[in-house]
Amino acid sequence: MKAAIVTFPGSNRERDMRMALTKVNNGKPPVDVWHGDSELPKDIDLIVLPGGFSYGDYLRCGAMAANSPIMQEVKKRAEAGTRVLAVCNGFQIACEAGLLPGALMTNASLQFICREVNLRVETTASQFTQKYRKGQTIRVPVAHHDGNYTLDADSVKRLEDADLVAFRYADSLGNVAASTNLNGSVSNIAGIYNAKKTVLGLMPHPENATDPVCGGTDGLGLFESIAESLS
Amino acid sequence: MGLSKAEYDLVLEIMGREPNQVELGIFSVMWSEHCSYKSSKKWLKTLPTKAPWVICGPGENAGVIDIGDGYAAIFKMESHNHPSFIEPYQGAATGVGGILRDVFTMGARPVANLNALRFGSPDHAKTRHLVSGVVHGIGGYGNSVGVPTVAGEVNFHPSYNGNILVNAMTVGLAKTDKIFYSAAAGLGNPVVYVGSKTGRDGIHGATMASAEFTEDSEEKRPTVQVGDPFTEKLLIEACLELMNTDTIVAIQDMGAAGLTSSSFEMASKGGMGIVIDLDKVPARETGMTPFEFMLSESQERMLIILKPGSEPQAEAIFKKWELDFAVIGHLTDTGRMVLRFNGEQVGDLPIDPLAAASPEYDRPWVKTPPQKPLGRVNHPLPFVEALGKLIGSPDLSSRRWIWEQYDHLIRGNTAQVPGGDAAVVRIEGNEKKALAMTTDCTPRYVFADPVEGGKQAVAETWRNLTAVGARPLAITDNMNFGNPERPEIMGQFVGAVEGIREACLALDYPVVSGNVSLYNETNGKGILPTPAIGGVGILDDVTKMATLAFKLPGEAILLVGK
Amino acid sequence: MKARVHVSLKNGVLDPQGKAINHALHGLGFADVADVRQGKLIELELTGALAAKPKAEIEAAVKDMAQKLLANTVIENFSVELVG
Amino acid sequence: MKARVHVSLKNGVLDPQGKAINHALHGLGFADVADVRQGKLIELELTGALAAKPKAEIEAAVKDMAQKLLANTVIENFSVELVG
Ligand SMILES: Nc1ncnc2c1ncn2[C@@H]1O[C@H](COP(=O)(O)OP(=O)(O)O)[C@@H](O)[C@H]1O
Repeated sequence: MKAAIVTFPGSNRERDMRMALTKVNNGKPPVDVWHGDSELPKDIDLIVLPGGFSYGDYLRCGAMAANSPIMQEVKKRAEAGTRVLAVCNGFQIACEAGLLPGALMTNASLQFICREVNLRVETTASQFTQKYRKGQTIRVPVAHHDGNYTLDADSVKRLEDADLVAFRYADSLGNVAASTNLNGSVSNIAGIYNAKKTVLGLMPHPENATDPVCGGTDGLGLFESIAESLS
Repeated sequence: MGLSKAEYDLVLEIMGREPNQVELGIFSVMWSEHCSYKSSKKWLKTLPTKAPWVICGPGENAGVIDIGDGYAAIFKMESHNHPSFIEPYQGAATGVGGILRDVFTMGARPVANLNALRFGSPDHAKTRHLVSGVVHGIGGYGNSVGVPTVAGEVNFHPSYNGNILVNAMTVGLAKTDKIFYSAAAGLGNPVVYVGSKTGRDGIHGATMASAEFTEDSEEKRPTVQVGDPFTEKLLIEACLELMNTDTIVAIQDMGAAGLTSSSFEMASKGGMGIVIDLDKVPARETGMTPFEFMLSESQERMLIILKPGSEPQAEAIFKKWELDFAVIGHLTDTGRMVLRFNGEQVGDLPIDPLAAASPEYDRPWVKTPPQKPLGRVNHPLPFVEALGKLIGSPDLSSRRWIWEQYDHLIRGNTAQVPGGDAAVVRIEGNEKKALAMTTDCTPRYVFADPVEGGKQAVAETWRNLTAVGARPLAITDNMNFGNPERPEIMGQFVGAVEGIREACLALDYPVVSGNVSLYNETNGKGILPTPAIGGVGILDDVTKMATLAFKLPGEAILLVGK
Repeated sequence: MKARVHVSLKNGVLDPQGKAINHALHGLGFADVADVRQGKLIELELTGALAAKPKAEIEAAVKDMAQKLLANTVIENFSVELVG
Repeated sequence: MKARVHVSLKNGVLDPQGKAINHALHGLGFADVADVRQGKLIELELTGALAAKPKAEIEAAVKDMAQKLLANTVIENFSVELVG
């Protein structure tokens, strides 16, 4: 696997991501790409848009980063089928850039939320999640202020019909209910795929659940799935 | 401008003439309680600050201790009480920003934030707004810069109704051979300004922090500074990148009293003089005066002395991070600060009398009289009911709703999250080891008996660190007291310092940094004396860390101690 | 009856958002933007007894709301406008 | 030359901030507030060649800025107004 992590001004979980990717890639770290670059290395097969507060989350989360030079190149690569993993602020950037449908608004509580949540794996028919079981619940932390996924009802239906919902906020038994809706997201959605399932965007931080001492290992499955499918 | 008659006479003597407005402004902030520690210095000197593992004690931007294997922990706690009362969100946010700069200016990557908060009575009209604003502000800044907020404490008491306490602490990690200090050196070396532009924010913040509150303090509103965590994040990355090159002679953040205190302190420590061209200072607004440039407390700015010829290399780094960079002056050997503006000299002051040799007071104090013993307390309630009431009380109830608003996991090294006795943060690069950290103080104990209360605060941090399995190493303190010109308040301060001293000596647990916030009063009523202590310790094997949850049914519960 | 409250930062108060937007617009090639300030526009739908009152009284009530909640008068100014 | 861009949430998009403000206003005793929507008002100071152009062209340029950056047209509407 040859992964690249894009750093925007204000990105701050790029190194958490680097630790996780290095772990599943035989100790080989991903390459770092700068927001001002207009090209990515040729042989990259995974692009990661990491978490953080790009441009301070000013105006709208992800809006300014979505317009940076590197995003033109990321869009081109994504169209050509290169895998993109967009986490938290990365998810916001991907939506703003049109790589994924919908928008991420302020949490219904209007507060930043940092806690471990249960996610139900909605599909394993993807090269991001094939190492999980369908319907499995995993414990992964969230840390965001604007994770309230918003999309019109027809489009949500289309996502569901095409098996493009990746994760939902659930309880520990995998029940998805209003009471397990962390942030007001439509249909409890925590993560989605693009139509070709080559782009995954999600609010939670699987990269912070890859270590038995800090946060547990439930997020490893995602990185192992990616590494396996790209090796 | 906050100088007493005697102090003004001293100004005249030092200057040998009437100072102009800029010079007088500089005297006034440099000799403010906040910058000069004039009431507290005498007593702070009595604290134990040495141990074989102390690399740098009080006097620098933060304290530095050796944690083995070539690593150092750098930490400090600082207050932002008055600004947080006036504008809780921005006050708390800029408090976090300020303490972060104190730590990364020494070469450390900040790895954890903590806080110690005191609010008025929960049913006081302002409390809810203040709590919510302060918590949002701490989270808003810390979450954005990407430093986990891992521990803290919160108390409520009516004495804080008109004067809340917001103390923020940062812990950073550095290599022991890559620590940066603030003493200026090298005749002719360039003095460089980096970070955000200067606006008219917070002019006279430092003097405000040293004045008692009155009802009309709300009039002082426009001096509020607004924090920009986005710029701070860029500044952290740019400074750490610069520190990887061999270009820095000295570096210091611009905190309270901005350009004035940073330039005077750097020059004084290095025994140098400085010439500053104020026209070169990046300005956010038009028409700013020398007085405003020198006294502005705009946030997210640093002052650096570079090695000669390294300006282009340094500038390239700050440009890459989209920050301002300007050579604003150079070092001289005159021991004087010369300020120029529009081709004219607008100020000329000796450095030492304003910095190292500023006034020092031995304020009168009286010993706090012993309290009457409480006597026997009858239990007014059945045990279970009493327990429920205690657990539900504002001072003891769960703080989860607060710490869930802080990103306590970012960087992936938080081995023990808030909710336990101390937070545990793994040391990156040496992942078997971890730092443990906590903040503690019980102000009502200090009020009842300053000496015992001071001891207790230190001992509580010690216990919390040992409870997670760490070896306690050193503390930072934040001394929050009322008006030191009143002997009974000064007596509380003296007593608390004495208690801290005794506990630190007994535990071989030195003080490596700290901060004093006096004049915490509203209309003549002081707060409970609150010497907040931040303790740091080390775990050699993080997998042996202890947590407070009961693990298995049937296991014995032991009570130890007396 | 609708009311609009425009909340903006006081002159001289740092506007990090505006600064970042300005920067981003330049990056997009809009070089002739000299300055950007971001404020809020809060639209209130009023009903009941209040909506039936004379304009001056409605305005006073909305100003009261702005003072107490909608604006942070430490760093923000506000203005009130009644529509329809 | 100044331009103002008013960005507001589209009808039908839930506005958590507006809802919270409404709730808080009721808590403060302003019972006759039926609904609250919070939008942004972005004020741009224009100079140079752009400011010297005919109004229609300036307006078009500002609309372009809004489309590309200032508003997210998936969830937001915007309107542009030139002042002075
Ligand atoms: N303001 C705060 N920010 C972060 N964590 C906090 C805060 N207040 C309390 N906590 C955390 O909540 C837990 C309980 O706090 P406290 O009751 O003060 O602990 P103790 O008295 O056991 O030292 C601790 O883990 C503490 O770090």
